[in-house]
Amino acid sequence: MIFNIPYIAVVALILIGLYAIIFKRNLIKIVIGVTLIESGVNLFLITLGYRTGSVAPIYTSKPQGANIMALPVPQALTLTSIVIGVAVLALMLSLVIFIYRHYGTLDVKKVRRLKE
Amino acid sequence: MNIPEYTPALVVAIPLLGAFLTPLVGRVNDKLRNIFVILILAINAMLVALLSYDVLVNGIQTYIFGAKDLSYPIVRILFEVDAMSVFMAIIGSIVLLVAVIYSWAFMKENTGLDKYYTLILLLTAGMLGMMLTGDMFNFFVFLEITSISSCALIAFRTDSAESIEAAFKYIVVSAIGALFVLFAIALLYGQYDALNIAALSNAIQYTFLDKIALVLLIAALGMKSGIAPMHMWLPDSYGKAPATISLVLVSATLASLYGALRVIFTLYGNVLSTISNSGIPLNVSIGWLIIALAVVSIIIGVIMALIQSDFKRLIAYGAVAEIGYMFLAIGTGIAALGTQYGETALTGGIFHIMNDAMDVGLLFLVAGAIYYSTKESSLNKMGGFARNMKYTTILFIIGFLAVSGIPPMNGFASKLLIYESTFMLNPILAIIAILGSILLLAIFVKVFYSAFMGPEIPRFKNVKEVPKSMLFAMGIIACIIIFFGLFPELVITNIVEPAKNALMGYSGYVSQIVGGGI
Amino acid sequence: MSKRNIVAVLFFCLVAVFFIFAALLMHPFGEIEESSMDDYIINNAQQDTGANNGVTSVVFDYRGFDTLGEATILFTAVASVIMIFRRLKND
Amino acid sequence: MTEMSKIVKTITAITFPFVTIYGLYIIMHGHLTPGGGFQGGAVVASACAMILVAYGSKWVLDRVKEKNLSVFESLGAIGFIGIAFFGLIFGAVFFKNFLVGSNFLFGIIPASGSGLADINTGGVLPLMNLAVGLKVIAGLFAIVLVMAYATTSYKEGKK
Repeated sequence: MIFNIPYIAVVALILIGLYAIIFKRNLIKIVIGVTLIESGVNLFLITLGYRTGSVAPIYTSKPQGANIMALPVPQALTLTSIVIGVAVLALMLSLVIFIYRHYGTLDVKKVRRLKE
Repeated sequence: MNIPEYTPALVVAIPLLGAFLTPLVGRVNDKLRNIFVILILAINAMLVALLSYDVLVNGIQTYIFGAKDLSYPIVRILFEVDAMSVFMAIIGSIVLLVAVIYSWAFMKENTGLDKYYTLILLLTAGMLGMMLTGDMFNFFVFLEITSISSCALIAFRTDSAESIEAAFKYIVVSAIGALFVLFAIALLYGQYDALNIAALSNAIQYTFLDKIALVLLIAALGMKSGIAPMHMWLPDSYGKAPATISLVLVSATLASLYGALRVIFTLYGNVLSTISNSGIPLNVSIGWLIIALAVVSIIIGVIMALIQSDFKRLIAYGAVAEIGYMFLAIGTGIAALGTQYGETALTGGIFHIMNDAMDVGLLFLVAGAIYYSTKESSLNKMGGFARNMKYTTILFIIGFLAVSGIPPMNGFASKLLIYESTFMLNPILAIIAILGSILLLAIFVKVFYSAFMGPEIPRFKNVKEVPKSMLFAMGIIACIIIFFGLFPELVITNIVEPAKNALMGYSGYVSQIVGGGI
Repeated sequence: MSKRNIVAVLFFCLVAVFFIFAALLMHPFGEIEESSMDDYIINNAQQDTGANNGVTSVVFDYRGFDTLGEATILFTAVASVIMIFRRLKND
Repeated sequence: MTEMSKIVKTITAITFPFVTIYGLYIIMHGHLTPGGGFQGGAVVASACAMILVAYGSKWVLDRVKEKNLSVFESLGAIGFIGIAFFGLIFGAVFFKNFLVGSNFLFGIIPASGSGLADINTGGVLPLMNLAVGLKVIAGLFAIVLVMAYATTSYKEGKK
């Protein structure tokens, strides 16, 4: 059925995020790049926990048929990793706000040149 | 005496509880909060001492969260404390205690001290959690706590633009590094459906995915511990942060170094000596890779330190060179895994972790003392401090002798072991190491003359000595340095040797959990 | 293409190769190779923790210490954002 | 942030209670239906951010002080680690789920099979969900509120 499309999405997200961090000059784009890598790794962690034809691990929704449940542990790890993403994002954005207040520009090249 | 078996949990839970309480205590009054924080860290240091006595006497201690006995397959998180993690925890707790005592007077006139002490306690909990945990994902969570709180502490002086920029660079690098660690954990989890270090080490069969996970882990943890090609963030963040934060950052970086050691020796322990298809065993290739990076970071650290004009950036580059020495010793230890000099290299490397934390820490505190009394941090504007800052000068002499490995100080004991063992592996490495030490000595002598001797500068005529509490904090570290320097045998036999054996003997670590240990 | 740019492109391709190989070699989507730990949780989560939601029993009971670390991370983020913005409060 | 038009403000006033109740529902039923402390807290925090956006930061900053938000957050965090320490005191192991099967507050063990666990069976889980939910609400709203400082003061002067 949908053979390995989630893994392709994971690799695409991570590479786009990495491209944004390395080659983009605007600070906000770098922050967006980190968030993209974050969501790529989260997607990878979630796709590891799926069994074909499985149901969410909630016992009330388990119909009488002997079908199997998706793995609960990757979902718990992804919950933690999402909240870590929120924390890192909040910190980075507040630093970007302060860099803009000090230097008046968001361009990485200018920020480094203004420093000297 | 019987030590309660929940000590490992308390070592991490007490600083966490303290961190959550500090904002409330801080609303009462400031002095009470400072006493509260120092009390928490003193209790923590005592707990770590109890734990280390317990581990050194009766071997590995494990503690499972949420259940009395271990259920198979391992579902719960557990702490596994062996001699190596206790060795690192000792360093962490001493350095943090000294940093808080020092920052009582050093930080008096800054605002936002409530959050400053909360973040220091959170960083302690994160760092100690990284050192004691036996679960890979738990290691990632504590790695993230350490990097977020140290990034916020770097950006403490929000009025200086450089420290904000250094904090941004630090958080971007640590966020990417932590995500690589998480990706590697996901790779291992996807294959073996286990998150416990001992269970994973037992299950790893060195497939191609495990090689990718190993490379990602070493790259990310090496980046976090400031090894050569990825050390750009280190001089900025050490240089621009307040002095106590640089000291705290040194021990936070060493926690990532411990993580790299734990990954290489325990997680990939039984696969380390497999012969890969290209005929070179895994440990030789990893060992030589680490040695190459270490030599590059020694050279970069020493050369960049020569041309620095800012005092703290110079010490930061010195710290990069010192991290190069540690990785040099560890790389030799890995490359020569079975031989006798491989073990002496590892002993020297582990001992050097302790010594470096103390020496570089003392130098940062001296730089902080100078900044405290003269508000000056660039070397060309300094001069003639020896006249009226006598104690700081003596402490600076102790510090830089120790960093460059001169006999009476502790740096010499560990660097001698490193020279001796790297010489057996390949003489050129030992020559580079010795040259690096000599250059470091030359740099710091130059700093000593430009900052402390030199003509009287009218601007600094009425410079007065730093307050007693700061001198007391620096005194503690100086005494440790001299004590380790005069009695290295005593320290090596009953702290460093067990740590090295614990690291090398990964089978004991694994069988404690998987082989029906409890 | 300045020198710095070439180095950046090389680093990008090197890391890209790692992630592509990882995605290719991982077990195909849906066919789990090893699931002993999760089966143990699925089978007796309701008995051990009395919760219907398997994920919540993992988050708060089996791996509760992770969630304590999680709450600490959120606490650190809030404390650091408030510390960074402390200077603007009295404006 | 300047405040929005009258229409947006009234709509926000109408929807705010519903969103908050929905968030609290997710927090309290964390162990029964998908959800829990973090997700429910995020829903309620988004409702508070909606108020901040609609009514403008000036109006909100006069009513809500950032100090007592961080007190709430510390209380939530202390509640969470307190429950873990209670586990140590009652169940002799840190993080023990000591309320399960104790027929005390949340302690009844559900009969096996699907659908029989109810609000009263989660053991420590509902209490932890509550503590984490309180913490996430106060924390995320504090972050959004503090960032609102940057917008108001930035207009007056550069520094």
